[in-house]
Amino acid sequence: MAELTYRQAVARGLSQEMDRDERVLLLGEDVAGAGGVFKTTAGLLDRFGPERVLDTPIAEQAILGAAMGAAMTGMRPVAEIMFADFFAVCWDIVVNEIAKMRYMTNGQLSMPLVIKSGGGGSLRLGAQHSQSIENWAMAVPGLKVVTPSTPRDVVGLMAAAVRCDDPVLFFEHKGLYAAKGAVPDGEIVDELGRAVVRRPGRDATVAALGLMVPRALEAAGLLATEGIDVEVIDVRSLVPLDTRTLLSSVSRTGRLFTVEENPRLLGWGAELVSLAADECFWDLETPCRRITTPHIPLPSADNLEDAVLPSVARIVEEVRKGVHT
Amino acid sequence: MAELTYRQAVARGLSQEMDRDERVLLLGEDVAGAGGVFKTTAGLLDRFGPERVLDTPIAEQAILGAAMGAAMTGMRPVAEIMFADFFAVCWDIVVNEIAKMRYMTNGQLSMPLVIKSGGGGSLRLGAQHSQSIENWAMAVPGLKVVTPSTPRDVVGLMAAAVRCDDPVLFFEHKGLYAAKGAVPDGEIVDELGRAVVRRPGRDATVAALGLMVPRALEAAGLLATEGIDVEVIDVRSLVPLDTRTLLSSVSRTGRLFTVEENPRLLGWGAELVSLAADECFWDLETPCRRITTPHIPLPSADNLEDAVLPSVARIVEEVRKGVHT
Amino acid sequence: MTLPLASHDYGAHPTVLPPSVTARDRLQVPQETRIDLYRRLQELRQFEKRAYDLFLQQLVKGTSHLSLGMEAIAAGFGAAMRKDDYTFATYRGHAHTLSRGVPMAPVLAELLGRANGLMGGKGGSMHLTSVEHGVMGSYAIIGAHLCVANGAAWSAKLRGSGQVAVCFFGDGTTNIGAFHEALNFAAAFRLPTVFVCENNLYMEYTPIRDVTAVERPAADRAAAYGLEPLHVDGNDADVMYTTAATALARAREGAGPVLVEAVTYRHGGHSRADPGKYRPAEEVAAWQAYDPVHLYRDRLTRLGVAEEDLARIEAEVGRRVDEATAEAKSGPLPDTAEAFTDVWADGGSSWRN
Amino acid sequence: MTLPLASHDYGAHPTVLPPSVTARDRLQVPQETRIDLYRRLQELRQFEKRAYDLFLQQLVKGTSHLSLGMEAIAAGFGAAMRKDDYTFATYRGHAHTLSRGVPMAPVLAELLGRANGLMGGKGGSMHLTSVEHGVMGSYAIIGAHLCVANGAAWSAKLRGSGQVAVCFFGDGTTNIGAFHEALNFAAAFRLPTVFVCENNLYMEYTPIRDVTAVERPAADRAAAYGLEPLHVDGNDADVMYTTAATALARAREGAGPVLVEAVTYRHGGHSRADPGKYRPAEEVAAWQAYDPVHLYRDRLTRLGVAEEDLARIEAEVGRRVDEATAEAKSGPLPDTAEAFTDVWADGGSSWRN
Ligand SMILES: Cc1ncc(C[n+]2csc(CCOP(=O)(O)OP(=O)(O)O)c2C)c(N)n1
Ligand SMILES: Cc1ncc(C[n+]2csc(CCOP(=O)(O)OP(=O)(O)O)c2C)c(N)n1
Ligand SMILES: [Mg+2]
Ligand SMILES: [Mg+2]
Repeated sequence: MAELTYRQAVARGLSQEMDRDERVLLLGEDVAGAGGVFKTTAGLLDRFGPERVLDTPIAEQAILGAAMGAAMTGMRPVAEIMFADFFAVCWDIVVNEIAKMRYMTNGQLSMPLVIKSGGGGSLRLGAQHSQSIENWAMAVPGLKVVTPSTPRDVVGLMAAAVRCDDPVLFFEHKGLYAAKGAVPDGEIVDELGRAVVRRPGRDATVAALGLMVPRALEAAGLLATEGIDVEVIDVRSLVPLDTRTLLSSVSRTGRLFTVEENPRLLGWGAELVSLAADECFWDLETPCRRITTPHIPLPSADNLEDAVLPSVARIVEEVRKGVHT
Repeated sequence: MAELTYRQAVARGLSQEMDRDERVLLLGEDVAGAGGVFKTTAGLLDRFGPERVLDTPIAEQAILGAAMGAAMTGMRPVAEIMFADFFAVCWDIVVNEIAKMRYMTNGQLSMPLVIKSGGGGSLRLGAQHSQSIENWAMAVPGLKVVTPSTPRDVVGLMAAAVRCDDPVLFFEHKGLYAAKGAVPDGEIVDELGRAVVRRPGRDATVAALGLMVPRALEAAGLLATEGIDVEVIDVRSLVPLDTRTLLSSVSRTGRLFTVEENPRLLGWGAELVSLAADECFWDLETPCRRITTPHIPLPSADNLEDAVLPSVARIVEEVRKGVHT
Repeated sequence: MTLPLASHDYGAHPTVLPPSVTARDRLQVPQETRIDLYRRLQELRQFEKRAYDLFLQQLVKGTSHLSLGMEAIAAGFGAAMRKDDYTFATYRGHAHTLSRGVPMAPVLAELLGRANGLMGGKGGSMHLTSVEHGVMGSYAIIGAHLCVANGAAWSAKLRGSGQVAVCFFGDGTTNIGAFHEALNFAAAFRLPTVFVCENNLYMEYTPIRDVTAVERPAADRAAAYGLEPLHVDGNDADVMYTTAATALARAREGAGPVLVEAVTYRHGGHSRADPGKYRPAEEVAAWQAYDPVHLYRDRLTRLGVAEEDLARIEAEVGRRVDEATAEAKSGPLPDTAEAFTDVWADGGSSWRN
Repeated sequence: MTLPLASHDYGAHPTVLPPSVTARDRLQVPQETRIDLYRRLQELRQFEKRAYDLFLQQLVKGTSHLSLGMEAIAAGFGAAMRKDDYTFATYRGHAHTLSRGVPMAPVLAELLGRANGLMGGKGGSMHLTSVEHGVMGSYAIIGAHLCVANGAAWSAKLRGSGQVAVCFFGDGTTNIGAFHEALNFAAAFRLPTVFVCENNLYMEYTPIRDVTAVERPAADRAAAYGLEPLHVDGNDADVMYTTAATALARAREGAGPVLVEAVTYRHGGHSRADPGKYRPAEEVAAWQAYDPVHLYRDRLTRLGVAEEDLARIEAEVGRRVDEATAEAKSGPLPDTAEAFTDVWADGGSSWRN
């Protein structure tokens, strides 16, 4: 058992998989010589050499095109898109090519690749470097989407993503890179499509992702002191979605709250709430509530950013209000 | 009153606005000399000249960048992105620049521009030329999003879009281009953010967009013969969203069905259902149901495409089943 | 190649006048390769004509983009490529697909939306793919596939397989961002990618010249990637064959990417809906007169191939096109359950448990 | 300019050795312009140093990208631009913003996230904008703003205003697709856009040379857009001023876009978090020795400007930086209600009725 930071866990996960399978490659801007601008790939160049760990030009379409072409021809590349916001400059390759190719070719082509990226706010980086865009990816058939919230999960989900024969968008949360956590020794491999109940509870289900998981847990602790017993589920994987774990929890508690960092409209919670409002309709005791960033771009000033991202206080307040509706 | 096709209505709407305001410009691939690959801009080059109607290279980032820069400096450009699927090649300019600039600059910059585009399926064009991506845009703060379903609305909403000081994504439905409808003479100007009740009803609210509106209406006619009285609402504008019209209808009927062409996860209906499941919670009599394309890319063969897009038969069946839940 | 200027509504544009092609009779191309090239030209020509007929009969669904008039490029590359090389094509990809040896029937059946189509009816005319024949997809959104071809080339390089990735695209594609990213990436990492610009002088309706800063949309950009400008006659199958052979050899031996600009012309419109009326009649006529199939037939005749041998090839190909048509037409519609397969590697489309 | 090669871990890279700058003393730049240029150099230098100090004091939030060592480019262009010309900058945009006359205090306050910040704390260091001064935004995602600058140039052309749009970007930006689209678009439509590549030899940590197919990332691409290659010494304020004046005049008179590559170097790391250790010490030292501020001070001395006049400018600027710092620091935090304004033209953020 080692205590690792979330960022170290990324390198550990990649290392585990690159050791195991020499078809696993890594490419992206500054991922090799510099070990990544977030230092999530530190040491990999030394360990696996410049053939397998490649510093690229600033050309995200070229990066993902290279990953896709390599994946189609026997490799298992991991490409980095430095900030999740930058997916927008290569969105075509992601949504129109990578996501659709297996289907359009009637299964002739396989797309075993991972796109890792740092997403999320709380670092005062403003509107173009802070977005949580898991919901963009969730809306596109053919993409799998994960966001780990702990160092252990970083390793396990990275391994699962690399071993998956489908394209996986792997969102790291920039606000968690410095967070520490225990990571068991030896190989760790998770399964995609499994949510984890981080805290069992009876009165309400709170589903959260990424940086919102620790906040939801902290809020749950505070709510417990008021006698509200909240179940906190770390969604982890949006596609595939663990509806079994999520919806059975909602049916049991009769209440659903999502805690989402994305802007309000069509955040991932809208899918979950829609599912619950359909499939758990008869079990719901109060309206489902989404706790999100309002539908605005993120401001850069610290107090403004803090005011708009879902905070522990806001989660507490919304759940309290919702439960007592 | 004239009988116009939907495609003619696009040119009529543009013409109306370009006549009125010489700051309105049009640019895109083949929009000038050829009058548009869908013939939605026929005649505009002759009428307004090559300075205001510009054939561009195949360079969607350059097109939208030019539109944005012109909008920031006093013009009111309308840019065409030929197929909605191609938004992916210039998504960065749309979501990271155009959508966020006013906010990031604290209101210093205005973005009075329209991006028109042909979306939607039913033409057997396969996975890369048939997508309905209104939901992609709805998820991004700072963008307004409209899709007209009739020739008259094409004119009225285009005028509203051009006169709006915010960026508007104007989605035309390719499957409706040949559809005819009556268009009143004289200036037509709609208001953004107004849904229209196309058919009043008491038993259920069916919200639809674009090509799904005529299908929903046809389904409503069939359901009426079974004694199910359905209210069909043409959503028209996703942002701003006419929650007043939509949610009051749901509260009245106690039932909501969305008819969406987009793939299932996080279609625009997920937002509407989430809103209803929250704000109309106590009025709902049966679960809200989304009638969507399944979460798959679109196949090209005619019978396959017909099998996956929401059809009149499927709408009838789902509403019937839902109402009797 | 002389490129005198003709003018029409949209501005001034080059028209190729038949150069003294007889000089090219002396190009070093073995006679059997020449026969093979002629067979390919005939296949591509007759296939595309049939596709057009089926469109007129309203049997071809969706859209289709024909290569009529542009066959020499696909023929030349198809003949020169190694069996395991990769082809990356566009929506205008029938010719490139067939020229890698993909049988005609499944291609036609795909255009008809039948279960016996190359992709079971899920892809359509714009996405022809046959991995078994090295056809790694046809791509319908401009630009992306140049980047994707690099990935296959990178993988080939890492595996030391000696494969080359050949990527075909149009003149209009040279102005999109992905072109630039792909060319620089390939050159920076010396990837075995051969980029082939089929310059048919037009995008959909707009002449490339009206919107491009340079005269030769690909060749004049080569230097920006440290590459040699290669500007060749795309209507001459021998030129295309020798160009392809040289380019492939260079890429294969590790000298990095090659960028070829092959000048050609499409006889018809951009896609099924387009009659191509925006082009001046003299321009169309000049290029019709410089038809790659006729040009090559004349050369073979000059080189002593008997008229009856040529006629036999033509008739044989005609028979095969007829057979393929019959086979395609006899295919059933796809089972609608097929719409739900192959989203994921597990064969299905489920996004939840 | 001589560019001998030095080598380090990442490969071989050019190091500028001080050329015989004294020859440039004879450039035709009026004395008062030279004084103005020196004042600008001092402002940019002293401002960035202060920004760095405030970062060390943990008062600057988020990130920031300094132009220390690169001041001559912003100074030269700032001095040459017409008051109503447009500036399009990147996240490394402090210098370009100040050089258009934007006061220091609101810029510093923006870095501190205060209500008196240039954008009220909603943009931050990477998005400095002052429309009033022609600063049409600082853009933090590589590439887009080259396309946006074209739009402003197009609008100026249509309005017949004679304005020029000047767009600054780094060497690393020359490899992204938007660069290509923007350059071709500007050239095809002869837009009055001046593209200025500030080639500081590095992207974030990776040397541009390792990933670029040509030696001069911008100049060697000029021909691909029918443009002249302009490769100049970005550390010499006189060179930058005359280059800017010529480029602006050419664009203004309708001759189309201009692409300038100005070679320079950043003294520090890429952004606040980066100590810049990946660069060989000799390289950093060589460029420190070729500092644009010192170089220019020496020239002015040679040209007879009195030491005390120079010292007075330096002291004056120092005072203004101190005052701006005090003003910025004294600003209140933004009211959190401000987070909900200016999403839409109506001033609000409501997406429903
Ligand atoms: C990104 C993108 N923009 C626009 C289109 C629409 N489109 C399809 S083909 C075409 C013209 C392409 O011209 P060119 O590259 O010369 O190829 P050609 O069709 O002449 O073979 C256009 C604009 C597209 N498919 N993708
Ligand atoms: C599309 C995109 N990719 C990557 C980045 C991350 N990034 C920010 S600055 C930078 C380096 C840019 O290098 P250059 O263009 O030379 O400018 P410099 O910082 O040296 O001034 C990178 C890669 C980005 N902002 N946008
Ligand atoms: Mg073409
Ligand atoms: Mg740089």
